[in-house]
Amino acid sequence: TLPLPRSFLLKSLEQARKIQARSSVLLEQLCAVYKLCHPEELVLLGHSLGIPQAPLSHCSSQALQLTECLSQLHRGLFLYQGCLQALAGISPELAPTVDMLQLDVANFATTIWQQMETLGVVAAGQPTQSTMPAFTSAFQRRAGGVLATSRLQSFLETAHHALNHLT
Amino acid sequence: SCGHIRISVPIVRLGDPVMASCTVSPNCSKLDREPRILWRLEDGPNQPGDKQWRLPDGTQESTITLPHMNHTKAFLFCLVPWANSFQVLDQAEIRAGYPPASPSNLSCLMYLTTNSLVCQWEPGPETHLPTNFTLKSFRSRADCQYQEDSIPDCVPGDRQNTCSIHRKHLLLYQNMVIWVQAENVLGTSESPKLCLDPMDVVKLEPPELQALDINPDLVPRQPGCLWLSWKPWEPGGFMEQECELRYQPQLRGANWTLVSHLPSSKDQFKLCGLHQAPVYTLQIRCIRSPLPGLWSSWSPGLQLRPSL
Amino acid sequence: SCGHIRISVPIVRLGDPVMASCTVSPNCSKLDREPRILWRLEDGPNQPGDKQWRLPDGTQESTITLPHMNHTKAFLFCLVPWANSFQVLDQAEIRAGYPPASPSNLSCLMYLTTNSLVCQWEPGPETHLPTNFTLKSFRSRADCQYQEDSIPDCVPGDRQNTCSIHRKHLLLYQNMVIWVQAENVLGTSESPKLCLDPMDVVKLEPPELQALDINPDLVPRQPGCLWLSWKPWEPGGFMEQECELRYQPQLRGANWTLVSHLPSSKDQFKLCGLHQAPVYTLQIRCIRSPLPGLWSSWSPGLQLRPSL
Repeated sequence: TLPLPRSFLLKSLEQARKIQARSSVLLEQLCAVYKLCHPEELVLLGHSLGIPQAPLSHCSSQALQLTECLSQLHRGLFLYQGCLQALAGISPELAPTVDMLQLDVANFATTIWQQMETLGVVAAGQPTQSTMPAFTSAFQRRAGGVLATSRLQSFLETAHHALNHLT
Repeated sequence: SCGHIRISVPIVRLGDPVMASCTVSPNCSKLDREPRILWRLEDGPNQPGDKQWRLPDGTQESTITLPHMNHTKAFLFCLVPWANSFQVLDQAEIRAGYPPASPSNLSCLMYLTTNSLVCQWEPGPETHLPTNFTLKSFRSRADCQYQEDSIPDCVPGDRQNTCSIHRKHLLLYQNMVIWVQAENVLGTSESPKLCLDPMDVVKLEPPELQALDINPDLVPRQPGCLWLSWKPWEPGGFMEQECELRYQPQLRGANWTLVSHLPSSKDQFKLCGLHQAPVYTLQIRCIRSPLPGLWSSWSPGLQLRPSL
Repeated sequence: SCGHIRISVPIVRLGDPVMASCTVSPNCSKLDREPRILWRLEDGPNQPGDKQWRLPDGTQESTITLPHMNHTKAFLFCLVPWANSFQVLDQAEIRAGYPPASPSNLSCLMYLTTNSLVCQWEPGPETHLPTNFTLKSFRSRADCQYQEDSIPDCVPGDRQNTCSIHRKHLLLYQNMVIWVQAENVLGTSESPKLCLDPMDVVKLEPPELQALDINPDLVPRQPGCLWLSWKPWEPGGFMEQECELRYQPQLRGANWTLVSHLPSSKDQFKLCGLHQAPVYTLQIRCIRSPLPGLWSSWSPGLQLRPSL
């Protein structure tokens, strides 16, 4: 397996925890302000809105393939950053948390991308933004926010696990 | 999207009923053909609507009436059973409150230091709804019957019941009409109108009262007397004023003695007839006169011992 | 107008010479045909110029050289005698000072609560001239050799030697280059460049140190012991940290004892070996570790009495 610098792994672990902490804050705010406290009640809506569930299959400890894991990690972060961007204008109270979360996710994606460049495992240029979910009502934006953020949480849980495994 | 809530009136008077309908489109892929539509208010129980029926195009519609809206703000959810859980299809916010009462106790003061007319008022009981207060005014003539030039609305800061009208909008020495308008979704109200000339409501500060050291060689010492001097508060110096002085021995139960109709500026003022009290407290205040005005507050107490 | 001053350079280095000329037009009606042009610096004496001559069109011109400009700011007047007084025809402002020295001691801290990178510096000696400081930076890679994306200049408030870079301009976990530029009319200077990752200069706050009440039934009492607990400062909780505890008996001349390499979170920590001092003062501080970081300040002192 390719040698991954310890500082990269430690920074990535910290970034994952940083994003998870802020995601929890956002979920708490969405629950408190809009009474949307159960992501599992929004799965159907998620289908129709096209909220992604980014795969991390190559990062499972049983079948870890480092290069594919890093690119899945990067692509997933890129996807969720897009979702968070679509939440812009969700509400003045939540906007700061969403903005900071989006910046943290974007910065983590850059950390991964730059490490992939350093390892020379980058095929083409940075992935372009895939189609972002289009919210047509305030409710969809809030519900989409709850679903995307809770999926980002579990995505990071898996990522944290894999990165921990590598340290 | 699969489901959509429509509310008769999203903002109602507290206690009034609310009617809502939720429609679930037939081409909502993953759902049963005729899903049972359920409702939930905030974190309450999932409950069926009053009626549910099928529209010609296959759309399912359910209606519900909340007899008394007692929350000032609540979310209404439309759900359907799915797998072994419930899925939220849409959410609508309902708000309830009151139309604004008439703002009261409107009063204004003209501040010579900031050159602005500051008005304040009491907003009246809580409406539970976003309510905008606006200080409205226009220039008028003597009896305030006719509107001359208009003055831009003064919009107070968030949740503030005071507003400051900039000097450039004021025509000093002329009357203007001022009132407060309160407005929210359920209604509008206005305070009684004030008719005033900003210069008649100047916030006047008292003069600075000073003790005079009298040179015993020049002026023979007189027991029981005090020598004072004062000058008007500088920014209000251009206004003719009349002042009154009050003094009181620092003895329990002592009363104030008042000296009225004093000038606003006095280089030397002799106050006699004071008995041998330990110390006297003296204060002065002024009012614009003979033109109308408001009394200044009393100056800070000056503690002096009469000459022995 | 009758007279006009032209200055070679209106802003010079302190102590440098200043050359000026004043021309008086012939058709300046009330004046003698060839008025004697005089000069005055600030409220100095009226003095003749170095030379005065007549131009072909009849204009009179006088020139003067001030050998050493020692005022940081001064007005130069051009006058002519008139009736039995002097008349000022024109006035020019001259300023003098120094080019800015290189700003020094540039340091930055990342505040997790405001999500901003705040840098401060020492401006260097007074220049006596309007001097603009600008915090410049760009994103870079590991060794800060190449500029990647640029970052907008950060302009500090008036007379402030600190500037705050907003989170949206920061790429956390990557290095950036930061420096300060100082500029006035007489020159420009730059501070040495810093190469840092904002997350390596986080302003970390210490944990909250708490005494634990131990249930004597559960845990046998041990004389000379204390039970403590602490949790990391919440905003920095995501950062792996290492902490150190110091304690000192409240006795004159007592020294601190240090316990290093402690975790950032501890539910129960037993500290023993404390002799029967009246009271102990305990403090804790943490640092991001193993990743680079700055020590937090020591937590406020916790006063505790060891169990007897």
